[in-house]
Order: sequence, then C-alpha cells, then structure tokens
Amino acid sequence: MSTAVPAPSAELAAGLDRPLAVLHPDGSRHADAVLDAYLTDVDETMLTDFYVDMSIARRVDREAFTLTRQGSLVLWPPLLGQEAAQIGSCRALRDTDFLFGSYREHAIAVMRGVDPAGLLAVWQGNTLSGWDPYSHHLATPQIIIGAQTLHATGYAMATRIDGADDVAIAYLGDGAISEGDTNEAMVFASTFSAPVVFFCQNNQYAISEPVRVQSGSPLALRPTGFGIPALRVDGNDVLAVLAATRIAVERARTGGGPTFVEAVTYRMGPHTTTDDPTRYREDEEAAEWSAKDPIVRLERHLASSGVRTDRIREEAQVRCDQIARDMRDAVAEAHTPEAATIFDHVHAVPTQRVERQRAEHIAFVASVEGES
Amino acid sequence: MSTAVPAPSAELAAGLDRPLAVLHPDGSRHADAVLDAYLTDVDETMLTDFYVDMSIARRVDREAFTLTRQGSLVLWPPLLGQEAAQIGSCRALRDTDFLFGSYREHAIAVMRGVDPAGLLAVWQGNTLSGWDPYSHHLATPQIIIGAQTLHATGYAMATRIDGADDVAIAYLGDGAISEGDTNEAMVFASTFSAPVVFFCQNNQYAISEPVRVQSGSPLALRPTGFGIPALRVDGNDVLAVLAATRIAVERARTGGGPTFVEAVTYRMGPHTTTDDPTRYREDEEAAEWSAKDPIVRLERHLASSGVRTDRIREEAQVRCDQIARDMRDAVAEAHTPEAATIFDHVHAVPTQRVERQRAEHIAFVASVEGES
Amino acid sequence: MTEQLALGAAIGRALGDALDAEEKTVLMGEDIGRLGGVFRVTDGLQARFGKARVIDSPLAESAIVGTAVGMAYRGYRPVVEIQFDGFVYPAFDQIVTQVARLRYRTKGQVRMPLTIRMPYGGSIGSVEHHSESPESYFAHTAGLRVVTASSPQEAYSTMRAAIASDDPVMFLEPKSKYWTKGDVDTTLERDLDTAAVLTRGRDITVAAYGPVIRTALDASIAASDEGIELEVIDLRSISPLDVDTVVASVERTGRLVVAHEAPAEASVSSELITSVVERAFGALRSAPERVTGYDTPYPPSAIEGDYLPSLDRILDAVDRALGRRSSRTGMALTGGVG
Amino acid sequence: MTEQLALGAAIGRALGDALDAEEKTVLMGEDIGRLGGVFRVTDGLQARFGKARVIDSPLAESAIVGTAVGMAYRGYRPVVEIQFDGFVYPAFDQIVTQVARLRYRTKGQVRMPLTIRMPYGGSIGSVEHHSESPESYFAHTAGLRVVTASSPQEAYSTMRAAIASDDPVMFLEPKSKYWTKGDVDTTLERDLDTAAVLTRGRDITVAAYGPVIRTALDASIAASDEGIELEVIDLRSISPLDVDTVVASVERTGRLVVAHEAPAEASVSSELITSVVERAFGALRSAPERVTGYDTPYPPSAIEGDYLPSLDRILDAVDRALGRRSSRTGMALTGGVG
Ligand SMILES: Cc1ncc(C[n+]2csc(CCOP(=O)(O)OP(=O)(O)O)c2C)c(N)n1
Ligand SMILES: Cc1ncc(C[n+]2csc(CCOP(=O)(O)OP(=O)(O)O)c2C)c(N)n1
Ligand SMILES: [Mg+2]
Ligand SMILES: [Mg+2]
Repeated sequence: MSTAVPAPSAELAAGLDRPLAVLHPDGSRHADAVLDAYLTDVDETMLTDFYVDMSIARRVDREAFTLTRQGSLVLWPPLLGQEAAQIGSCRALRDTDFLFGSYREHAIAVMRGVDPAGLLAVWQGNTLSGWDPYSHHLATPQIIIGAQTLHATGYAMATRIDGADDVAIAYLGDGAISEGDTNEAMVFASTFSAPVVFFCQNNQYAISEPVRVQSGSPLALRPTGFGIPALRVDGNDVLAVLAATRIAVERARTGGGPTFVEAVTYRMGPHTTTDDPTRYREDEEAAEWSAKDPIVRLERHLASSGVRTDRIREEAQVRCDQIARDMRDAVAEAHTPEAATIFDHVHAVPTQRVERQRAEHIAFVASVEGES
Repeated sequence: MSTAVPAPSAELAAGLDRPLAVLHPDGSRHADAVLDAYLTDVDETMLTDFYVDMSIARRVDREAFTLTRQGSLVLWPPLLGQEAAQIGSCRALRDTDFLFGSYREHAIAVMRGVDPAGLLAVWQGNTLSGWDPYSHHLATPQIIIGAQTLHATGYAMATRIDGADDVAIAYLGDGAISEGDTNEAMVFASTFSAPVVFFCQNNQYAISEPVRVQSGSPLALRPTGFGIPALRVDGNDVLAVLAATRIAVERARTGGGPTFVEAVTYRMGPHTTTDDPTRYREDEEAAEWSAKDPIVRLERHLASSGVRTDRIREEAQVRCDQIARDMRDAVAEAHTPEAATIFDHVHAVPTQRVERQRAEHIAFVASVEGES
Repeated sequence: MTEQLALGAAIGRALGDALDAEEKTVLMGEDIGRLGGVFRVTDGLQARFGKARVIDSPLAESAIVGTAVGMAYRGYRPVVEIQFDGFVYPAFDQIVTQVARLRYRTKGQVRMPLTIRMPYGGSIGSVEHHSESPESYFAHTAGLRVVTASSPQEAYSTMRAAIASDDPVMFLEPKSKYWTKGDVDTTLERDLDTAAVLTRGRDITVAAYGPVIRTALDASIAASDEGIELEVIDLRSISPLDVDTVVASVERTGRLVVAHEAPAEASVSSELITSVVERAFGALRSAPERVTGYDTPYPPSAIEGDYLPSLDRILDAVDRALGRRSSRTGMALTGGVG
Repeated sequence: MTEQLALGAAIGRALGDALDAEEKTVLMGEDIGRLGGVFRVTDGLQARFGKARVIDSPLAESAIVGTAVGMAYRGYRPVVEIQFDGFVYPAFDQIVTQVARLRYRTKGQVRMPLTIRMPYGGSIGSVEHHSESPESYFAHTAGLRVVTASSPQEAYSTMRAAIASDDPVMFLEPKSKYWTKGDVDTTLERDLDTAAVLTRGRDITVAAYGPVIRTALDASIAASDEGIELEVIDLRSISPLDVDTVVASVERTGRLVVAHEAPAEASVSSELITSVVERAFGALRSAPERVTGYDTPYPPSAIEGDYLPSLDRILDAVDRALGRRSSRTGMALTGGVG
C-alpha cells in the first residue's frame, strides 16, 4: 500500500486533536489561546445567568419528558446533556440574528422567549409550529435532517444582498453531517461567503448510530474541505461554546463568511421518549459522560470562585418550578385544534379545490353529528 | 475579524498548492517524489501507446463533432483537451475494474472496446445506452450530475462484501463536486472504506460557470474533509494522471479505501455542440491552455527522448482514419429503432398495463398507415 | 409452517428468510442493525447475518438508494429501508432517474432487483413527516412496482415476492398495522400484480389498500347491517393496478368507491377511477367516489382522524354512490373530493 | 405596449420586468448569469441587474431551492431556475417538505413567494433527462401551484402572476415552444387559477396545456374538415385545475379528451377525468379519453414522436370518444390507455 498519499492533517481547524476547552470537568478554569480573547467580559453575573439558563433548560426538558410519560405529549426529544452547547451558542448572538434549529433545541426556544404553550404544542400533536418565527427570530423546528442548513445559508445570502449585518445560524446534529443538503449548504455558504454559522452539536449519536458511522474523522474536519474554517470545542463547557460561537459570529458579521463550530457533547437521554438506548450503548459510556455534566461543571466553577452556589441554586429552583408549573398549565389548557383548520393556510390565496373540500368536510362532520 | 480561526491548510493532499506533474508543457520530464515510484515501467512502447490512444481519442471526438454539425448526431459533448486525463486514468485499471462515467468519457469507452456504433448511438438519439456495461466493465453514460459517484461507491462496497479485489472508479466533473450525491458518496466511501476512486476531471467549467463558482479552494481539498486522501495532478500530463490513478487504485485494491484524484485540465471546446463559449470566456484563456495541450506535450517528450515521432504520428493517423471511417459508416448504417421498442424492458416481467399500451400503439400505427 | 405473527414481525421474518435463501441479499438503512430499526422490524437480523449483510448506513437517503443501485450493478439484491415515508424525498432523484430506469436505459442488461421498504401512513399520532403516503409519486414513475400489504400473511408473502423480483419494488409498510397479528404461512407465495377480493358483495365495489383495508372491512360489516353489500377489494399492488379485477367487480356492482390515505389530487385513486371509467363506463351506474386524505399537507396528528379515511367517511361515500342520503345531500357544492 | 416576442423571450421580459418592479425579486440558477441560461431566457439580466440579484449558483439543485427558501424567510421573492425538467428531482425534498409546506406549517407566518422555473417537455430531439414532464408530481403535492403557458402572451402574463403570487409556483416552460412568436401585451394580467376556452365547439371537449395546445388546435382544424367541432381548453393552471370550466364545457359536449406529454398513470389527466366524472357524470355521453405519454420512461428521442401526443393520436381519441371508427375498433383489448 502506498504511503505517498497524505492523510488528512489535524492542522486545519482549531481543536481537531482535542476539543478546545476553558472549563474542565472539575470546574477549574484554564487558559486557551484561541478562546480567551472572547471571554474577557465573563463575570460572576454572566456565569450565574448561564447557570440559571442551563438549569431552566434542564428542568424544561425533564418536565416535558414527564409529561410525555404521562401521555400529555406524543413525543419528546430530550436535550439532557446539551444545555451548555445550546445556551452558550445562543447567548453569542444578537436578537436580530436568525436561528434555524433542528428539533432538539428547546433551550434555544426558551432563551428566545417562546412560551411553554408554544414550546409544547408541536409535541402535543396540536400544531406543526409552536411560535411565530419572526417574533423570536427563530425558525420553526425542522424535522427533515439537514434541510435547515440550506435555509440558514439562503437567509444569510439574503442578508448580504440587503447589506445588513445580521447573521444566520444553523443548528445541526452529528447525523446531519452526512446529508447532501448539509454539504450543499457548505458549498453555497463558501461560494457566496454567506454570514452563516454552522453549529453542530455532536452528541455522539444519530438515534442508535454512533458518530463513527457518519465519519471516521472529527466532524470539524468536514467543513475545511469546503474552505470553511472550523472550531472544535468541548460542548459541555459553556464558556468554550460561547467563545467559539462569538468568533464564528464575528467573522460572519464582519464579512468573513461562514464558520463551522463542532460542540462535542453527549445525548445523556434517549433519542426520543420512544427510544431505548440500552439496545445500543453501554451504561459505562453514559456514566463517563455524566462526570462531564455541563451544569455540575459550571456549579463547581462558581463554587471554586467563591460564589455562594446554594443561593444561585435556590434562585434557579424558583424559576424552574415556575416554568414547570407554566408547562403543566399550558398542557392542561391546550386544546385540540378545530378539525377544519386542516384546510387553513394551504395557499396564500385559497383555491376552490381546497375550499370545496373544507365545505364537504364541514357538511360531513355535521351529518355525522346529526346522526349520533 | 478574528484571526484565531485557522484557514484550511494545504498539507492535506498532495499537489494542493501546485498540481503534481512529471511532464512539463515543453515535453521535459521531471522527477516527482510521489508519482515516480508508479512510473518505473514507463518505456517507449507505453509512451507510444499513450500517444496513439490520445490521438484516437481526439480524432473520435473531432469526427463526432463534425457528424453533429452535419446533423447526424443530436448532440455531442467534446472531450478535446481531456485526452490525457481520460487515457491516463483508464490505463491504470484492470479490465475487471468497473468504471462509472459521466457523459464526456468517450476516450474511456473507446479504450474499453466499445465500438463506434455503440459510442454514437446515444448521441444519435437512437438509444439510451450504447453498450452492454458488463461486456466492457463500463457503466452506461450518466447524465444526472453526480449520480454515478454513488453507484461506483455502492459497487465498491459490494466488492468488499464479495471479498473480491476489484475496484470501482467514478468519473466526475468540477461541477459535480457541488451536488449532494457526490458528497454523500464520499461519506459512504469513507465510512465503509470502499475500494473506489473518485476521479475528477477539473476542466475549469461547468457549462458556463468557472470552477470558482463551485469552490474557492482546489477541488482536491474537498475529500480531505471526509477523511479521504487526495492527489491533485496536472491533468494534461498523461504520466502524472497514470501514476496518481495507480496510487489510488492500489490503495483501493489493498484495503486502503477511497482516494480522490483531481486532474487539472481544460475543456478546450464548447460544453456541447449547442454551446457558445465565447459568451463566457476569453480567447486568451483558451490560447493559454492550448500551450499545455496534452498530446503535443507527449509528442514533444517522445521527440526529446529521441523517438521518431513522425513514424508514430503516421501509425496513429492510420488508426485514426480507420476509426473515423468506422464512425461514419456506423452513423450511415444506424437506423431508428422500432417505435414499439418504447415498450420494451420497462419491467423484468412485463405488466399488463404497459403491454396494453403497446398493443394500442401498434393498432394505432397500423390504422394511421392504413389511412395513408 | 403457520404461525401467529404481528405484521411488522412478519416482515422481519420475510427479510430473514430472504437473507437465508440468497446470499446476494443485503439489507441497508439507518438504525436497522443494532437497534433493529425504529419499529424493530429488522430486530436480530444483524446479529444473525453480520454487519456485512445488515448494514447501518450513514444518515443520507440518496446515498442509501444510490449505493444500493451500485450493489445491484454488481449482482446484489439490496433491500434498503427508508426510516419513515416522509424521509424518502431526498432519495427521489436516485429512485426516479436511476432505480426506475436502469433496466430500460440498458435494454435489460442491468437488472435492478432492489426493494425499497418504508413504513407509511398515519394514525400513529406522531409529528410532521412521520405519517405520509407518498405512493402516488411512485405510481406515476414508470419502471417501479409499488406494493403494500394489509395483513401479516400478505406482508410476508409480498415481501418475499418483492425481494425475489428482478424489478425495483417500493414496499410501503402500513406502520399503523405493524402490531396487528395474524396467521402467517411462510410457504404461501404471491405475485406482485394482482388484487384480492376480500368480501363478495352485490351493491358496490370498495377498492383500497394497506391500512385502509381494515376500515373498509369494518364499513362492509356496518353496511351489511343496513342490508348493503360491499365488495371490498384489497388492491395490494398499487402500481400496476389490477384494473381487471376492479372492472370485473364494477361490472357486477355498477358502483365504485376508492379509498386511500394519500391526498386525492393526481393520485392512485384518480388513476383507478379513470382506468375503470375508460374500461367500464357502460357498467357504471353512478359516479365513482373517492375517500382520501385531503389536498392539504398532513395536518397535526391531533386532528389526523379528520383527515384520514374513516369508517364514517367510507360509509358516506357509499351512500353517495348509491344515491342515498349523504352528507352532501343539499349542499351547495355538489360532487366529489375534487 | 404590444410587441412580437418568442415565448422564451417573453419569459425573459417578464423576469426583467419583475426585477424592475420589486427589488426583493432575485433570480438564481445554473448558468443563468453570464450565459443567460442554456436557452438564453435570462439573457442580459445579470448585466442589467447585477450579480447580487441574478445569481449563477453552484451545481446543486437542492441547494438552489433550499437557499431560496431561506431568502424567502428573509422577505425575498426568489425566482429560481432548474436547468431542465429532468434535473428537478434532486430538489424534490426541499420542494415537497419545505417549499410546499412552510406556509401551512407556520399558519401563514412564513410566506413562500417562490417561483421555480424549468423548461419542460419533449420534441427537442435531445438525450435522456432533457424532455420530461414532471408536473404530476407537483400536482400531487399540496401547497404548490403548478402552471404552464402555451403562447408568448400567456407566458409573459403568467410569469408575472407567478412571481407576484405569495404562493410557491412551479412554472413549467414549454421548451419546444421557446422560439414560437406571438404578440405580447405587457399590461395584460392574468390569474393562476383559470383555464381558457380557446375554440368553441359543440361535439367534444379537448383539454390540454403547454406544448400540446398547438397540437390540440391543429386537431381542431383537422376535425372541422370532417364536420366535427372541438372545444379546445387550455388548462393553463395544472394545479389547481379549473374543473368548473371543463365541466361547463362537458355539460355542453358530453365528451372529453385530455392530453398531455407526461405518462398517464396517476397523472394530471387521471385527476381531471376523475374530477369531471365526479361532477358531471350525468353529462358524459362516453368514456373520457386520455392521450398522453405512455407509462414507460421517456424513450430515445429518435422515437419520441411515437411517444408524445400527436395530431393523429388526438384525432383517434376524439373518434373513440365519439364512437367513430378508431384504431382500437376491433381490438381484442378494449379501453383506454390504462
Ligand atoms: C431526512 C431524514 N432522514 C431520517 C430522519 C429520521 N431521524 C430523525 S432524528 C435522526 C437522527 C439524527 O441524528 P443527529 O443529526 O445526530 O441529531 P440528534 O438527534 O442527535 O440531535 C434520524 C435518522 C429524519 N428526521 N430526516
Ligand atoms: C443534476 C443535474 N443538474 C444539471 C444538469 C445540467 N448540466 C449538464 S452538464 C452540466 C455541467 C457539468 O459540469 P462538470 O461537472 O464540470 O462536467 P463537464 O461538463 O465539465 O464535463 C450541467 C449543469 C445535469 N445534467 N444534471
Ligand atoms: Mg446526534
Ligand atoms: Mg467541468
């Protein structure tokens, strides 16, 4: 076998050999040449906010999980373990930057002000979209893997035509790296120097498939082949995620084009509430990642900085309890949409065909009700 | 703008900074650390064969072009300028290696023994496929850009299941690099370590679009993001192409998985006979590339090695004239297929539906003929 | 030889038996290996046949189908899974331009004995893209065969026939019936072309397939209470349609209702009704009726029951076809779902 | 205001006028800029409106459509070109799961004023994938509008309407007619829903669209020699179909022929015939007839003339519908194209 063919090198992206990190699992803070310049404003207040945000994210997730088990939701894809990746990245954006998520970015929806009813409605099967994308600068969840990467790229291309300095960010998973759409998005982003950030939460699994099924190399290597620089960070380190996303966003905003951020994290729960991870992974693996828990880590860091974490925990608890109550209330108050909404918004200008079907449906329902 | 984000490095693939070459435009032979080990068997006979092969390829192309202008073919995508890329790569393969081409690989079809009638039939509009893929280990031309890269990869995956050591090779253009299929093919090839060679003829254009529309970086950078090593060679240097393809094929055959070869060349003619390149490129560019002509280069090399090139040229001429005659004969003898073949081979076991349509068609034709 | 199996398990059995029967058969798809598929249809097959023949693929549908084409080129008989109906569209190009045409393109030189399996249909109360019925797209695509099944026995026998066929077959598995049990005789063979008359009835022909068959049979029972006899036909093969069987039935009953979950416009029911009209116009005593999903995107699952063909909607259509009082009597807008 | 233009040039004019009229309109596609498109439809537009608004895109159809969706998200009104009908399938997922549904999904919050243009149809004597008629796939997709045009005037006015529409519109341009000239009045507006009756006739309704209209009109002339009057309807809108106009015609003529180049199975003609049967069963005096591409892949262009609806095939169908002697008289297999 020839040795003349060079193997992919690890010098293309920052963190390919080992994800960049500044907060270690034990809570200690370390220096990082790439990231530190973007963390100069980090103070106790900010850290406390992150702690509260992440606690809320986790509580929202747990509550939704419970509601699903109780039969109130049809399905729920838990984010447990990915709080730092979602909060850290979201907090690096401006309110007018537009986010295109997948289906697991509940923390982002909460951060972007989506109310519990909106957050849960999709998972109750009551609607296909729980909020107005324009009110939150947040697209409606995307279930088709990879599709949103093109939307974010097109949105970013449009901001350039505008002359605006808004940035678009696409959230994608490790599985999504394999879809044609994701790769085409990188082609377009690169060619048009689109102000888009590809934020990949590598949570190690696409349902049952470990990330090695998608790629034998770090995912952050991929974009470099498209001429897109990449940063690979510890996704359970909220500060590393914040800094990396800030770098990417700044590049985008100042005409530097797309950047890819791989946040190396772990899906601590099942793929969705109908999944059974014991079929495809070992308990030891989960235990290992448990030790890297992003919230525990931040709490340790706060504690080691001399902060009274019990007070913060209490504060978070209060907010969490409130949001959990709100969620249960929202679910209790939610109602099944009118059946005739089936026919709403198919077209901007309704067609005779659909309106005829609506009329037939209404007449049918009336006749059945008339009978019973 | 941050400078902390590393830019793609040029150390990932051989030839990224400047395509590898051993034959320079003036015919001089140079050493290359990567390629030379794969050129030890190159002797006068082989060089002469290449010269003849490339001359035939060019003549076949010119003849077909003329036939199209005369109205005998409906369309022809000329390969002019890409002779070295096609001949050099094809000659690196074993007869049982399977080739999946696009629509411009006429030289390969000729090398693989396809007769003129078969070669031209598709471009006469008489058939959708001009030869039996299994007789030539050469798939039927593929017009859907990128589609064949998946077929080659799947074929290669299957040879691994077989335990055979056959290799598959996918020919693709610079435009094809952007399609989702091509990128997904690299994902699968990498994950399954498939014995496939991606051979990209970067002829600088996808119809009117210069390659920079597809990519700001050398195309050979792309596969490295998928963990696939790449070689970038002067595509007008038949020896460099031969060596690079041999390296890739050897890797594949010995369990090393996929390799990508970018052959940097130039489409000297129009995209097809209906295209008008003056709308999108300057004469100077074509003139520049003319100076790098792959056949002239090889002839210069032969001459500078003391070979009597007039003799070789004559030999080539005789073969070329013969094949040109065969082509004109083939076209003259070709006949429009029976209309009822429309209904052949739709399914392995014909359906009643299609057979009914066949019967109706036949009755209809008979009735019209009866009338007139 | 006969055993009680759920429909999903019957398909799994068919896959295992096919892997046993012919070594060139391979399975590929997302999560089909260790997990056994999200519906556990392929449960245990990777353990039994190894990772070379039961392949967990990367997450890319075009590549799943496109590499299967390459395997077929090499003489394999791939059976690939698309995880849900709504995720088949990224593979649409490979299906339409390659799978369906390679035999035609090469005049029979290249065989495409590919089976593309996918769970389809609604009623599982899920989120978007998990409840679709894309069969009309495939029926419109020349060169494909499109089949489904309404019982474990049909599922088993049809899957074996699909895998054995040298034609590419789209196998739409009625996911809401995966857990429905029934006897399966693994020696029972069946073709890919014919419909089955499930109940004989003199008054009206009701043609359906897949998950709607149960509803049609229930309608048949309900109607019989009112003295109306339904002739329920399980089309089984969605493309080609067994028009002969339907025409023969309509020639007796004079009336026709066609039901499926997919939207109506340019659909399988449009085709069946047009084909029957073309061939049995004289026999029809009233306009054929459609009971289908509406011409809207698939609605939120909370109201999918209103979208899908229901027992009452089928009975209502039967009433209309029979000229009895129906929901549309007295409506300003007359006529069918169009 | 009225000018003679070829159909392709009329579309180019419409695109230019739309770019002029509304700055959020942008064009994107392969080779549409400097080259002006492989059919020169966008000739000169990049020079006039700049590279930011007339964009040569990389060679990736899913991305062309998918990024246009993103632009629409940002309030743009993208008009994208798919270079040929046969190359639309890689974009099928974005069209079906995103373009067609985003309005529905978001209850009208996100608008999708996207126009997807593509040359379609045969008769240009080309190679595979360059002569297809994929409209039935789009007609089956709820949420899309699908239109075509049969004359330069229709092409101009419909393209303006398509771009102005807040709905996503698939605009299938009849490529074999790109060079057909006709008068174009740029002030003439038209909607996206209605058919046009081109010739009044008492004997039979012939509904068609796009490139087949010319053939249908020729058939009308030829039939009139035999004293038969065709009422030729240009459907214009393929989805939704203007069933009212066709039904009104059939109520007068009692007979119907539907013609298009696409294959018959689960197609637009299946839909139109079924819709007419549902609504005008009593008015029909004979079975409607289809004249379509056969249910095979598109054949080599040397024999495409035998595949496509021809004057003689339309007249033959007219004869059948009228109960006159036709090619099928005395055939063992009776009935239509099914
Ligand atoms: C196009 C498409 N194919 C398949 C699926 C089914 N599916 C849903 S989630 C999933 C795994 C996604 O993995 P990843 O991208 O890593 O995201 P994660 O679930 O880990 O957040 C799959 C295969 C889908 N939703 N869309
Ligand atoms: C999927 C698809 N989209 C578009 C086309 C139209 N088309 C034919 S050739 C071509 C350019 C291809 O460029 P490249 O890959 O560089 O190959 P080359 O023609 O230079 O050999 C295009 C856009 C096609 N054939 N298939
Ligand atoms: Mg994942
Ligand atoms: Mg090229």
